[in-house]
Amino acid sequence: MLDKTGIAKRIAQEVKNGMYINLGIGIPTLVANYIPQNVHVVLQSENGLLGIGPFPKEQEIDADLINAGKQTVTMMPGSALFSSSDSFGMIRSGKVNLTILGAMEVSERGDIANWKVPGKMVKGMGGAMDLVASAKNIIVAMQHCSKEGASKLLKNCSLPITGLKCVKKIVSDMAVLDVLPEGGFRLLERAPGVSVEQIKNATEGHLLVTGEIPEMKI
Amino acid sequence: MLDKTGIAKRIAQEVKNGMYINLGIGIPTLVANYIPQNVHVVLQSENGLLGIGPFPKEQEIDADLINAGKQTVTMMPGSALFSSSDSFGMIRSGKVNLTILGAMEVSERGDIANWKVPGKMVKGMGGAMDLVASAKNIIVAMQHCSKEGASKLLKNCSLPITGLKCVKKIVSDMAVLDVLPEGGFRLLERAPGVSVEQIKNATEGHLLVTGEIPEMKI
Amino acid sequence: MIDKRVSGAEEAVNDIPDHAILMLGGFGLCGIPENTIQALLKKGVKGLTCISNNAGVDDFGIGLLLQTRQVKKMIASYVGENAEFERQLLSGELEVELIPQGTLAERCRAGGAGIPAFFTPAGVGTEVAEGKETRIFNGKTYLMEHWLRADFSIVKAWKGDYAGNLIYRGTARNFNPMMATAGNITIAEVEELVPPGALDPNQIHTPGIFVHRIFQGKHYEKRIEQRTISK
Amino acid sequence: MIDKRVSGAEEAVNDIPDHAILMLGGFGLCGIPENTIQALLKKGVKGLTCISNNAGVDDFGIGLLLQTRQVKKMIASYVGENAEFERQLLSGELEVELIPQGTLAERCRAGGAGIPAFFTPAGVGTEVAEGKETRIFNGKTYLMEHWLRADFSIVKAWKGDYAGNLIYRGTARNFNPMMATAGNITIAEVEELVPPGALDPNQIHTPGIFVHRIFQGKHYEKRIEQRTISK
Repeated sequence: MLDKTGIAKRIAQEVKNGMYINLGIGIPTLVANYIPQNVHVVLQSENGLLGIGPFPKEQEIDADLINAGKQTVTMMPGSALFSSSDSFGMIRSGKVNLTILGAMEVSERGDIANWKVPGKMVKGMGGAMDLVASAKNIIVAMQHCSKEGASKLLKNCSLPITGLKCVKKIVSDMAVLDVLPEGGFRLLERAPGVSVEQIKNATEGHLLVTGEIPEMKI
Repeated sequence: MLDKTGIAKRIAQEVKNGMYINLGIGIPTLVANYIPQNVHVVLQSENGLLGIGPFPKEQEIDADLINAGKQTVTMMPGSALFSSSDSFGMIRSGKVNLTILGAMEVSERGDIANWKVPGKMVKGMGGAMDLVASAKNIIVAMQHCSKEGASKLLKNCSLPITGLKCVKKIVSDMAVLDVLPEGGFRLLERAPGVSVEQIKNATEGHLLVTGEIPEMKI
Repeated sequence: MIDKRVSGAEEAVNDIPDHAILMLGGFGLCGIPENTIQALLKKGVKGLTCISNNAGVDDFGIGLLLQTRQVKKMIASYVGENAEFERQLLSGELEVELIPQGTLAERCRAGGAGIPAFFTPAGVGTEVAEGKETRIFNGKTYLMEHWLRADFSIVKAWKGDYAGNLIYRGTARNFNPMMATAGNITIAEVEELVPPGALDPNQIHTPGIFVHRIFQGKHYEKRIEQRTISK
Repeated sequence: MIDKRVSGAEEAVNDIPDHAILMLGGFGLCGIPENTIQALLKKGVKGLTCISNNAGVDDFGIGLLLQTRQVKKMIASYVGENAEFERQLLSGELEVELIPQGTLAERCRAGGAGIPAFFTPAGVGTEVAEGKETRIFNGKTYLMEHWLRADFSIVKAWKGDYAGNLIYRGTARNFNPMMATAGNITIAEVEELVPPGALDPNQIHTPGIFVHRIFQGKHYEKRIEQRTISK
């Protein structure tokens, strides 16, 4: 089973040279730490920044420079600042090549639920609905099962939906899976020490297993 | 009868302190020359400038600084530059208080025709349709009649329309007239030496004349 | 040049009535109109509808106006960084309308650009789509969304001039530029107020035509929500 | 940083095929991509659809591409500053679609902002409204207009960096920013190309994400159409 760092490391392998990437809060933010030096990408923050740099040193902290998670950040050379409407303009028009975000549930058709749990305080969707409705390539970082062992890769999402048919790939603590255009999860890789059988048992939605399933290389 | 300068001078009297004004090509552009010094206004150019200044001196000419008539201009202190989409944003949202433009014909309901003469080369509407559809206050500078003596203040426009029910006031070479909300031209002032009878004869649309009609003071 | 200066925050908010619809710029606590919020607090105006991406924290930003129960309704994309907000929401004292962040940004932009409605893919198939017109363009489904406008828009910029031209700094820009365009009356507070001619016309983010009142804020705390550093 | 540099105009237009849909920035002859137009001329690509506010003059700007009959269709708001244009239009060699200037600007902006359609008041009751859906909002009638997108957008900026960030100058900005966002491939030519870090991120007009190819133009004539001076 992967820990959060493991999931982030595995997702970093999906990052290709020349990509503009939006990273959600949580595990997705960690991905930035594991992108190889020779892979040139630009990180977008939907509050209005292209070119997020590392967290600042103490003396560099600037209250006017935060990411979408409200964390203080720095800018890389070649950065650009813009308004939130321009920011979501570039998201909706598909200029952001890759969106990496967390999920509470994903359905076998690629529906995602990650903004609301009925009965719990609703904090709002932020930019998640815009991102999932617009991104051409969405990778989800998530736990395969709840603490109680219930699958989060479902036939149908039980929680309120954030977006329909949008997730392309999932990296969970147990596996890497594609969401097939015709529906269904195709198992691509197993986490170290996790068996295909365990993944089958942890996946409620339709799981497609063909041939030998390799173990992830992290 | 007023000449072009006379029309421009009379329109300048309609300009009030604090206005943002868009001036069309031709006579409207001349209006800027006759706005009193103590009346503070800002001239908008729809290609992307707020704060048009006088034409440049020879040594100030800048190819990157033109007005919507493609004439070289200067900027006043406190100017701002922006894109054409931002420019028409401020026009559509009614932030430009006054639009002054020329017309070939105006109907008694305030319809305006000023962009196309069938059979003649069509050059395009430029920003005229956006301006007339959006401005809250439109003053038209025009000739009352054609060279052949036919009225241009009509029951219905004969030329293709630029916009419906938008003209609020007309300053022609013969008269100042309001376009009434319920339809009809209300005569407000006569040009020097022009009689009410002459204006009646030159106006095809419904003309409302009540009481003594004063001569313009220019 | 049309001079937009007022003496300060108190004069700027002087005519804001109870039940006014306000837009307030900022993302989290970044780029929020701190001084004007203080003036609203002091004035005690009630029953406000606040359109803002967030609702501040318990003791800063719009959170302050929640403490004093001056807010009747919040229209936002992400809220609930504070306990008082949650209490009022659960008790039914506070109405909340949640809007996807990009849709919120675009609706404000539309309000200031004279576009009464537009189509966006955000929220299709979700609760957000309930009761809304959908339409398919090029095989993809979109929702029709309407413009948002405010009685008063309250924004915060880095620099401004007497003519109301504004320049923002860093990610403190966020919702401020669109909200500045969508107010019937727009109030701008700035860190530095300069005479016309001092700002490069080419670098203006918000042209002065959108701003009706401008003043230099007395004090900026610029509180940071997530102070993350690297060693 | 993602490096967008190409060697020059010829490389930038190398893969533009016949019958491509192009957007070209500029208003009149102000802010037009002079060098890229020369490269298109040299390449001899034919059957182009050109979306641009104007069509140049007889011997400059898009007028040059009209002389060589490389343009099949013009989509513009104001044309006909040149005799060859008029001849081709009247003879039926050239198709022309005229769009109100603000609608053209907004359609390009919508293309780059992922908004497939929106409502505008411009053109209601005119020829422009023929065949278009109308709708009433708050008692006023609006037309539904669709986004415009291009196979290649060609823009001209004052300064740019290797990452594709652009800064325009004066009223040479005009249509360039929206068109830059609406191209499947966007080509930017600049007067000065600088390394990343040389431009203030706060002053960027077009973020580099929208630009795919950038180069420094060899020569700028910057012809003036109406040379008006005051004594």
